[in-house]
Parts: sequence; C-alpha cells; structure tokens
Amino acid sequence: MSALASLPPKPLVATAAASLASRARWKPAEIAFWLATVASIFLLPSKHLILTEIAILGLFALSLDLILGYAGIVSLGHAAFFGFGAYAAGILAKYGIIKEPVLALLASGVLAAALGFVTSFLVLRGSDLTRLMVTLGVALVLREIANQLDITGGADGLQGVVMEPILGHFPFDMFGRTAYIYSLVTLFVLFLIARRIVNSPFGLSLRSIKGNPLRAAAIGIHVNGRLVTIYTIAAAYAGIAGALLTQSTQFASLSVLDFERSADVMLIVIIGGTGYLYGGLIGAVLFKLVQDYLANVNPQYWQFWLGLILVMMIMFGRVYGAIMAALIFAICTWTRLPFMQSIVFTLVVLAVLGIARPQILAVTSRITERAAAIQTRLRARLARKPAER
Amino acid sequence: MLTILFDGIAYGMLLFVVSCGLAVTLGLMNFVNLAHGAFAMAGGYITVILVNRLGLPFLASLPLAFAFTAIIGAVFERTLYVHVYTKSHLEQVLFTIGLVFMSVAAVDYVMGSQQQFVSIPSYLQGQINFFGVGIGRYRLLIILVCGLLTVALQFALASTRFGARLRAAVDDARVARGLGINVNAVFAITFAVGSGLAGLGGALGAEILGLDPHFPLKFLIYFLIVVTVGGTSSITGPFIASLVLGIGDVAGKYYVPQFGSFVIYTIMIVVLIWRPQGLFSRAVAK
Amino acid sequence: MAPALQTQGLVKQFGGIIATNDVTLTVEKGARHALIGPNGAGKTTVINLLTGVLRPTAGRIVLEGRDITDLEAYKRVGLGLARTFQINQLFADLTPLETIGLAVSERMQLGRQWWRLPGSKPVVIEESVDILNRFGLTDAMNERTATLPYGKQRLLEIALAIACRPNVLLLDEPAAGVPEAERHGILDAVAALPSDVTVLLIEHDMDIVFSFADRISVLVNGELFVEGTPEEVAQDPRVKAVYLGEEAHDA
Amino acid sequence: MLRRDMMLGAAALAAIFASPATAQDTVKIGLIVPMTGQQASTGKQIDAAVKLYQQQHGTTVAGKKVEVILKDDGAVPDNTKRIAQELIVNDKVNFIAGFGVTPAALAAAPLATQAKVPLIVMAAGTSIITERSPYIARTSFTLAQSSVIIADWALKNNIKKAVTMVSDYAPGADAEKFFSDRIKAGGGEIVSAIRVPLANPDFAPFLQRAADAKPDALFIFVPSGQGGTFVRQFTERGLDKAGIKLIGPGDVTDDDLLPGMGDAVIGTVTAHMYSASHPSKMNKDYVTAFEKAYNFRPNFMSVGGYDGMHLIYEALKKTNGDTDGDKLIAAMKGMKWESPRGPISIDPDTRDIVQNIYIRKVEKVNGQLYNQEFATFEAVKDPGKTAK
Repeated sequence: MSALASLPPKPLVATAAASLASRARWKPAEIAFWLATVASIFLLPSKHLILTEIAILGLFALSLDLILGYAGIVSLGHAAFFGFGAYAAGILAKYGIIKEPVLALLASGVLAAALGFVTSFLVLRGSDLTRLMVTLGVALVLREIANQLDITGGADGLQGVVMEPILGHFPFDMFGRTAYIYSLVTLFVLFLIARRIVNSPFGLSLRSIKGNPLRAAAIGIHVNGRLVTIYTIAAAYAGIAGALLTQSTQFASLSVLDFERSADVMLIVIIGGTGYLYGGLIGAVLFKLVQDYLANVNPQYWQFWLGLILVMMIMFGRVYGAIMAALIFAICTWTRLPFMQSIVFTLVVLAVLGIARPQILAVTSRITERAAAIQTRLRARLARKPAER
Repeated sequence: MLTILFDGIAYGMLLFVVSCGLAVTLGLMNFVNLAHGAFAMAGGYITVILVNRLGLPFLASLPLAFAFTAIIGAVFERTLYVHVYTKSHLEQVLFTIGLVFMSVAAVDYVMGSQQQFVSIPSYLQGQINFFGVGIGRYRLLIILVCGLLTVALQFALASTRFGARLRAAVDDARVARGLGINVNAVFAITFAVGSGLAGLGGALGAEILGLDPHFPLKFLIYFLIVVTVGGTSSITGPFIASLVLGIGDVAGKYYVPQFGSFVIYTIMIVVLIWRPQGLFSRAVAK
Repeated sequence: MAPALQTQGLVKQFGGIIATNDVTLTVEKGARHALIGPNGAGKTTVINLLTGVLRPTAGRIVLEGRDITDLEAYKRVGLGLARTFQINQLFADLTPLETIGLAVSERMQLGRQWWRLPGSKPVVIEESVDILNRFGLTDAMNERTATLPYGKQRLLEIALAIACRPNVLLLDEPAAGVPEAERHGILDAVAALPSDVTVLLIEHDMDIVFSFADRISVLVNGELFVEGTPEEVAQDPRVKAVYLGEEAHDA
Repeated sequence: MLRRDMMLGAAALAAIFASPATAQDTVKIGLIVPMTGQQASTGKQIDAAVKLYQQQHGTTVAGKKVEVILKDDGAVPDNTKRIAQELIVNDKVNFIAGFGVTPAALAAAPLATQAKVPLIVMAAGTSIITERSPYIARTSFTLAQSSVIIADWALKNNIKKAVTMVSDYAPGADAEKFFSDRIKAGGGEIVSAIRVPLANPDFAPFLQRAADAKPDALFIFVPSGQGGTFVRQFTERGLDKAGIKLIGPGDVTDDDLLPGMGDAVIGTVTAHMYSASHPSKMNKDYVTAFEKAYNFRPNFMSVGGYDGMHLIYEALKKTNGDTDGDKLIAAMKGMKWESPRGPISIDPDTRDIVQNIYIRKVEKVNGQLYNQEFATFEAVKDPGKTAK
C-alpha cells in the first residue's frame, strides 16, 4: 500500500457519490403514489371523510415508523403524543389562544415534541418489552390525567371547539374537502421532511444505531442523544397528526389516548412494513379500508375477519395470507353461511392450514419463484428491445 | 385496614393466576402471547356453561375449566402457535392480537355481549368476621387456590424432571434435542399448562373482574404489567409483583380514590425505570 | 510528553468475581504494544474498560494526559481512541461505503445534519473511498455488509476504526476467525497502519504478536504479570511456565 | 394544467352534490351505535328493538320506504362523528339516531345543526345533550330524572345518611349532583361521595370505603354492564347485612344482565323509566315478541330504540313524508304516545323526554329476577333543565 494508492481514482469517487445519493432519489412508484393521492381529491369526493382519517392515521404511522423502523424503538403508547397534540389543538382553538389552524397545528407539534423530549429519557434503557410497557404506561397515565382535568372536558371529551378558516381563507366544510386537502398537504410536507431526515447523515446514524448500538457508540456516535432527537421529532409528528384530527372533527375525546389507538398504529406499521416511510402510509390505507369495508358488511362481528387476516398474514406471509383470509371470508359470505357456522368453518380451515403449513409454504414459494423468474425475463426482454432498435 | 390488605392480597393473587401462564410462555419460551387473555376468557365461559347451564358444582368446575382450556391451548399450539415461535416479537404480537380479535367476535356471537356471572354456591358468599377483620369467603378461596398453585408451580419448575427438561429446551433447543428430549412435546405441554392456568384464573376471576367478550383486551394491560414488573425469569418475580400491584391498587383506591387509577401505572413506570428487566430478574449479561 | 494511554490501578468486579485486578499499564506514543494472555485472562475486559463500554470499579484511565475514566464511550472516540472488536460488530444493513462514510462524517461533526444528503460532501466521500481503497474494499462498497465474505467483513471492521482517525487504536484479535489463506491481507493492513498511530494489540496468536509488537504486556487472571520487549518476554521463565505452558496444554 | 384539473374536479364535485338526492321516496335513518367494544350490548339492544319495530310496523310510512343503515362506532367519538358526517353527506340520511355514550352524541351534535338533520338520542343519558343542537330529540332518559326521583323516595323512606358512588364520567357526575342536591335540600346528608374509574375491574376498595362511612343507603350509578359485578361484591362484602340499602338509577339492575346476577341483587331499589316486567298489555306483547325474536330480554336501551323509531315514524306521518329537518323537529315537539314503558311525550320546549319514573325492587318472579315496579312518579321532566 503505497502513498499513491491513498489517492483514490476520480471515477470511483463519483460512483460512490452517486450511489450514496441514489437512495434518496425519487422512484417512479413514489411519484405515482403521490399523484394518486392528489387524484383522490377530485375522483373520490364522497370518500373525503374516511380519506382524511386515513391521511391522519398515515401521518401517525409515519411518526411511529421514524422511531420503530429507523431507530428500533418499539412503543405501545405512541397515542400519548397523538392525544397530547389533539388536546393541545382543541384547547388552543376553544379558548382562542391561537385561532389560525396552521399556527395552532405547529404549536401543537411543538408541545408534543416537548412531551416527547421529556419522556424520551424513559425509553433509552431496557429491552423491547420494557420499552413497550413504559410507553404504554406513559400513555395510560396521560389518559387518566386528561380524564381528571376540567380543561380537557374529562370523559365527555373536549366539546365546543370552533375552527377558524385555514390561513384566514379556507373554512372547514361539511363535506370534509378542506379538511382532506389540509391533511394531505400537511402529510406531504411532513413526509418530505421525514424523507430528508432519514436519508441524511443523521438518518444514516439512526440506522446504524438500530443495527448495532454498541458499534455506533464505538465510532463516536452519541447514541442516546440521537435517540432522544428522533423520539422528539416523532412525538412532534404524532402531535401534529392528533392536532389534525381535532381540527378536522372539531372536538377531542379521551379515545385519542386509548391503548387501542397505540395498538392499531403499531399493527398498521407492521402490516405496511417498517423502515421505508411508505409502510405506515400503505398500512394505514389498507388497514382503514379493510376495517371500514368489513364493518360495513358485518357491523357486529367484523373484528373476527380482521383478526383472521392478521393471523393468516403471519402464518403464510403478507400477500398469500391476505389472499387466503379473503378467500375464507368470500366463501362464508357467498354461501350466506350463518356466523356460527362461519366461526366453526374458519377454525377448522385454520387448523387444517396450520397442519399443512409446510406443504403450503412449499407451493407458495414455488409460485413466488416463478413470478420472479417471469419478471426478470420480462425485464431482460424490455431492456433488449430498445437496444435492438 | 387489615381488610384492605386482605383484599389487596386476594386481588394480587388473582392477577398472578391469570398472568402466570403468560410469564411462563414469555419468560421460558420467549413467546409474546397477547392472546393469553383469550384463554382466560375461555376458562371463564367454560365455568359459566358448566355451572349455570349444566348445574355442576362450582368447585368441581374449576379443574374442568383448567383442563378444557389446557386442551384448547394444546390444539392451538400444535396447529398454529408452533409456526410462530421463530418469528420476531413484533410478528408474534400481530399474530396473537389477530387471535384476540377473532375470539372477541366469536364469543360475542356465541355467548352474547352482556356480562356473564357464575352462580357461586352460598357457602362461598359473604364475609367471615375474623377478630374484627372482614374476610370475604370467595377471596379467601382465591388466596388458598393461588397459594397452592404457586407452590406447585415453583416445585414443578425447579425440582421435577419435566422442569429440568423445560429449562434445557429453553436454553438451547438443539442441544436438548441431542440429549433425547422431545422439545416439541415439552413446549406443547408447557403452553397447554400456561393456557390452563389462564383458564383457571378466568374461572376464578369472573366473579370479581366481570366476564364479557371484551375481557382479553380489557385485562391485557394488567397481564403485561404483572409480567414486566415481575420479570420473566422466575415464577416468584411475577408472584411478588402481583401482590405489590394488587395491594398498591386496592390501597391506592381506598386511601386516595381520586388518584386510584394512577397507582398501578405509576408503580410500573417507576419499577421499570429503576430496574428495566423487572424486579426479580437474574442479571443476565447478554 | 505524556504517554498515549495510561491506566492506574484499574479494577473491575462483576459481583464477587474480579475480572481485572490493579492493572497499571502505560502505552507510549507511536508504540506497537501487545497485550497477551491465556484464555479468560481478562483481555477483552481491559479493552472494554479502556473504551468505556464498562465502568471500572476503581482506578483511572488517562488518554494523552487527560483523565477519561468517567467519559462516555462516544466521547472517547472524539478524543482519538478507537477500537475493533474480536467478533465483528458491523452494520449488517448498511453498505461498506455507508458504514465508512458514516464514521468519517461523524468524525467531522456532520452526523447531526438532517437536511443534507450523505453524498453531497466531497471531502467525506473522498476520504471514505480512500479508506475503502486502502483496504481493498472498493469493489464491494455498494453491497450489503451482511452479504460480504467473512474476510472482507474483518477488513471493514478495521477500516471502520481507522475511519475514526484515531491517535490510539485498540485492536482486539484482528485475525480471529479468519481462514489461513486470507490472513495475510489482514496482517498487511495492520502492518500498514500509519506510524504515528499508537496501537494496542490484543492477541492470542504468538506469531502475530512477535512479528508486530515492540512491547508486550502479559495478563494472567486479570493481573498484569510481566511487561517488556518481545525478547524479554520470550525469555522470561515465568511467562514460559505460566503462559506458554498453558498454551501448550491447550493445544 | 393544475388549474384545469382543479376546475374539472370542482365541476365534478358540484355535479355530484347538485344532483337531486336519489330515490326521493326513501327515507333513510343512519343508526350509529356501538356494536363492538365494551358498550356493545347497548348497540345490540337498540339494533334489535329497531328491527323489531320495523317488523311490527312495516317499512313504509307516509308513502315512503324507511331504510335503516346500521353503523358501528365502537363508542369512539371521532368514529361517531366521521360516520355521522358520511351518512349525512354521502348517504343523504334524513335522520341520525342511536348514540350509545354521551361523548358520541356530543360529537355528532354540531352536525345536526349544520345539516339540519334531526338527531334522535336513543341511549346516552346526560342532560346537556339536547341543548347542544335544536335538532336533537331524546327517547331514552336522563340520569337526572331517575336520580332526583330516587332521592325523593329515599327521603320519604327515612334515609338521611347516604354515600354516593358513581362512575367517573359525565352521566355519573350528573347522577351524583342531582341525587346529592335533592337529598341535601330534603334535610339529608351525603357522608361520602366516591368516584369510581370508568374502566374498573374491582370495586372492593371503594365498597370498603362506603362500608366504613356507615350510611343508611348507598347510591350507586355505574354504566349498564358493570352493575352485576358491583352488586355481587356489595353483598359479598356484607354491606346488605350491615343494613345499608342499595339504591340508584336503574342502570345497576339492567334487565339485560339481571337474569344472571344471582339472588344477591334481590331487594335492590332503583328508580328508572323501564322494567321488562312493567305491567301493561303493550309491554307484555313487546317483551314476548322481543324475546321470541332474539332470545334475550329487552332492557331500557331497547325501548329507547323502539320509541325512537316510533318518534321518527309519527313525525313523518305528521309532515306527510316531508323530510325537511325543521318540519320534522317541529312535528316531534309535544308528541305524546303510549310506549312499552308507559305514557311518554317529547317536551315541546327542550325536546327531551317526559316520562313516568318507577320505583322498583328486584324480586324473583317465576324463578326469574325482575325489577318489580311499586311506585310511580308521573310525567317527570328532565330536572337538569327545570333546575335552570
């Protein structure tokens, strides 16, 4: 290794710079995703209300993904920040402290961030289970506090929140159009920032901490400092999501701090996949649409089918599991099987599938292989064509 | 004063019986079974059916509740759970929450959404006055049953051949297999016993905690608190944690009712900050 | 001129077990110092104490005249103390380029910047590529670390420590687990370390130690046993009796 | 380009909203109740009663077809609000009804005003709800009604010292306030006021506190569903033998749970607007038909749903099928009819329900537990409003 070798060739540096930047480049699928959300404003006017809820949930899930997917912090109490932001926005509006929604939204985010900063020190130590329970405990204590205080309206919820028009120009309307566009814009802006964060040197250091905190410290990274930072940022995101909910529904209730809300957002992020930002968004879309569909088809027992989907997804992989669950549901629906028989039928099928799992997995993996082979062949052919021309 | 202490102990013991199955699966098998409450609920409903509909004596139905839930547990273990042992904790959470959703909806349909009550025989109702201390008979029964169980469990895990095999299987499944231990069977039995214990807890607890289809979700938090506070490396940890939480909860609600509901969460947070691995964990340097 | 690294009466107890007992060690600037000892002598514990992974029960650690006994691990790196691990501690999901780039940008205090893309600072990239080039890792720089062959991972392990641009480098058995055929690559890399970097080498393999070190300390049962030049240590009858005897016994 | 898109979208939107509501001859009712979660039993009772009403009275009124759209809100208020909004905006419902818990009703109230859609409260029982919008009418009850009446009864029956124990949320606070005020006004004393967390597994410490205060009676309000556990622990602790009377609004001896509560509850005195054993021909028919159809006993939530449907049907008859919100609410005001619970009417001033409150005692009839009515306070208005 001579002194000459220590001067790396120029093209190598260029390739390196390019490959480092490639992760942050916009991919066609991403652009398509955002175009689709813009299109939904115009194409699905009757769905704006549920879409608003999905956008808010997506932002909330994005927030959890920042700590779970990028820093490896599990949380079963993320609703603490969501709820804190929700109540903050409600109180700011109700008592006329900050009337303009966008400013109030930012203020709620800042307040939630402050809470996140303070509580972040509780999640620095301990195993996953400890973190789950400490975060859960924080959320439950907050819920109790909100229940006892007068300013939050206790168990009645915070009523009588009246929202001023956004930026003084765009009033919230009955059809939820303003609220939807407002939520989408907020989501998109925050997504851009999050995307920047996770692709930055700071984001890289988070990924290294998630992968190996011991080594991260050994190359001079202040592990706890970084964790506190990202936890605080995530808390701000969750707080803004909560504030959006309050602003679009014009009230806040104790349910914003519920355990179920924390658990749902966790499910959403895991379903959608962690550590690529879109997981939370896609998970939110899927989860909410499926839930809404099932609850409309079967208002009493939709949870049964939702549960079945989760079980199957873990047993047979996300795609195959979901398909198989959908098949079982379809069979029960089309044959108009009474619910009692549906339960029995499903349990029997589950047991059989469980016993035959190795064989089924063999089949599904073969299908995946075929699909992959076809895909590569297609790609190869597509790549060849222009060259031939 | 002493009555409050007594009630606290009874409540803690109840928490312990319902949760100890979870401590076993989580601590020994390293499996996060959030559907634990569903087994407890199954035990409760089995007792309701046996006692109220079939007219069996309450005391006789307790072991049956244990046995039936254990069988259900074993069936689920063999067909479904066995595939999920090697998955990550987060996936286990997803899987078992799915089972909870299914059980809640199914039980709601089959048994109705209203609360169910077990007909408690008259000799278990009311209080005994013991030197001025009011002692509920039913709560006394809970303490007795739970006390016996704790001793039996401790003995089974520490001093029997099965306990040794289980510990071996947990430490290193491959080595244990090499030693001729049927690891699958050991896990299945452990899981079944854990479920059975939950079922027994559900049967005993229906009277005090109330029994409705929402049970597995409503008490999930309590199970988890007991297990995390107690640590998962032994049976004594969760046992003492249950007692501390039970007495703390009851006393807190009695003396400072307006802050009553904070007590249990506060205890948990403080303990976990102080000892992140739980009160009674071996200091494992992993 | 203060020595590069010094310890005074370093003690570490785990419960009732004394892992390190009254270790007083001095590593001079620019030295190639080796710390040897039989299995379980507490060599890795010493490294963990020096780098701040563990806190000593008693004693002091001084880095270039500065007391770092109570300093957190990451701050010691900033002061120029870097290490490698006996078992690879890498970032499985990152590429070697990202890994080294991360260390370089952290050293330049750029790691908290969240608004910049990692590829946008030419200084960082040039230095990263330079380091990768020196360790022959440029071919694989864009692959996931977890998919690299073991030998390459081992090189990355050392390159990563170098990327911290240390004044004092602690090498914990750099050649551990590397097949004979790939060994010389590692040893070359170690031998090519800049001469102004002080190196403390923890090693098991006597060939490596004697070909590399200009000073050797022998650790037995957590205590410093003998210290001297390679010749002195090799001649020392007590070392022969205790250390080499055990080594022969092991084999 | 973007501008053109927006214009296009706006045009599409305008077209959708401008188009006349499809099928003018259908009247749609959005029924939002908790069908899952802890309040699920409320939803199931109401849903069953609504279905029964339609079976008995047909699905056509004033020449229009009445369609009920059932939605589950899980008693989560932001769900309730969103669902209500969707029903109004997308399904163009003419009524929204149901509402298992107070926060859910409060969340939806502004929508009723904005959209001028009548909102029928079939369950939630806090006084203030009907004041939140001029389009709200209630067919359930208010806690103030039963709490004040049971206080009157207690004073008459020589209960001077009472302990109140209520669940810590709005209806509980209402119950506590109206009962305490009445008792104090009548020369009685509240020795201890205990608030129990809403989600509470064990009543032991609170009951011990109540026992230690040695009152003549314990006034209890817990949401329906928790009553059973409570009463059993009450007797387990021997409070009944210590001579403490258990009194309260009827939620604690909910007909839905009463059959399974066991003999412990016998003797509990409550004030409420409905008992499944109300001795009228109409009620007997109602209970028989209900039990035949669903295999469980109707409770006070069910009559809230049943009468809510009746109110909607009658209002439609009066307006001759006109679904204008103002006209419908006007038609509802002052409406009187005979319900399974007895004679009831809608107060023309407050749109709240006026009904008889019965004092009942739990007894065993033919081996089954029932709330047997033994005294009646006629045409009770909501004291929460008259007090003002």
